[in-house]
Amino acid sequence: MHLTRDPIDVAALLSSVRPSDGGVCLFLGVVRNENAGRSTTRIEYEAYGPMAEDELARIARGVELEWPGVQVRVRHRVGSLEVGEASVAILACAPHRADAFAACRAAIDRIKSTVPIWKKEFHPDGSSDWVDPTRGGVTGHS
Amino acid sequence: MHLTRDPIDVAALLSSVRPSDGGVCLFLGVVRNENAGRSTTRIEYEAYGPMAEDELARIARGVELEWPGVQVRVRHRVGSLEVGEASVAILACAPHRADAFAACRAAIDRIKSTVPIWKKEFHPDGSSDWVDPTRGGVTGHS
Amino acid sequence: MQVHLLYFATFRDVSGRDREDRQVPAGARVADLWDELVREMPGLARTGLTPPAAVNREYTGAETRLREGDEVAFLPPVAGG
Amino acid sequence: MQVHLLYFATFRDVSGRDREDRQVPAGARVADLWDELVREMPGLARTGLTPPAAVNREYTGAETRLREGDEVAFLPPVAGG
Repeated sequence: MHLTRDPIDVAALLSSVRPSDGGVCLFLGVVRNENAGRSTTRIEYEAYGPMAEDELARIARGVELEWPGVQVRVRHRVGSLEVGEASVAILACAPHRADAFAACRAAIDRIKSTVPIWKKEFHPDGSSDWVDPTRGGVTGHS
Repeated sequence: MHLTRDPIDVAALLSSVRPSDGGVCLFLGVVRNENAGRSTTRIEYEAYGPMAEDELARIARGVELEWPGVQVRVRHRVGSLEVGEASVAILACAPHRADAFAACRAAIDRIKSTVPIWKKEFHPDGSSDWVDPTRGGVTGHS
Repeated sequence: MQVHLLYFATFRDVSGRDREDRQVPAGARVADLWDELVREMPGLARTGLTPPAAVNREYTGAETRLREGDEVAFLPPVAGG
Repeated sequence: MQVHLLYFATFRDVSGRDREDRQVPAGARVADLWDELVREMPGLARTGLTPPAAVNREYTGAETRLREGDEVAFLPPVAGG
């Protein structure tokens, strides 16, 4: 399972490093305290669960095929996250670091572009917005 | 202090993420079970301690200046490490992921090229070699 | 024939529902279903284009023909990560 | 004048020591000290070039003149990370 309501267990992810790995690249996407100039208090992540699971698995598998020898592990959080909490974690392990970096970067870029997950930012005044990356920020608040 | 004889505490490193950070890239260099076609049982890391400390601090500072807004943390292990143990950890945190990846990658590349640290690989037959990256592998065994 | 529609994020907010079963004419394409939804709920239309759609949990083109029992979701701009 | 020499990794193995105080002529350059070491311990020479050197814990050029009390280290190819 790639989606989780519980905090992402980074130590558990790191335990999947193999004896043949020399380079490990871990990316964490973290809830920031601001976006597009507005303060954020928390973010709610919503997923089309079964499809998001399939897409995350497909992306991990695709990156592993594209960078042979790399192992990719992905976790994405759903539910309400506070500032500082990790919403996504990608672990890419490889014999050498260049592949680990490239695979990790490709995985997060693809996750952001195709996995059916949405986020609603909450502001100090109680208002909230669905984030719309295609509009360079947020959509009308809901 | 950037050098440590004790295992690198990844959780402690991750605790330095700031509320303004949205992207966190952690690189771990890990002792592999082979190098240049020969099996490795363990590696001894030796440092010119005070100079290595200065160089690690200088590299972290330099990367932070080159990528404004990025925070870089570096730890390098010395002593005898088993396969699977992390010899180096770099944490790069930034508001956005592109800077986190770029800064992390630059830091590890620079560390490998200039910090006065050496490593001796031990093989199953008891022999050992100083690793010499300028010779594409190892020097004569010692 | 009947398909099962799912609504997420802004589309759920605009439609006021997260799922529904809906009758569509035999041979209807994904784009036809979208056009029908927009006629009912003009607030769904943001650009005039059919948004990315998934049928049975896979991305599919707007010209794809629907089949009885399909699970269909139109997807607002994704923002994972 | 006297400088304090440090040996690491292969250079320590070849020289059989990890440090020593050594007298050098006034005005001696880093390269002169290296040449003297190689005359005594030919096993140090791997390429004919002076290896990277640090004086007082900073990288320095082979033409740098040594001063009384300097801490000097010639550095085998580094392999950190």
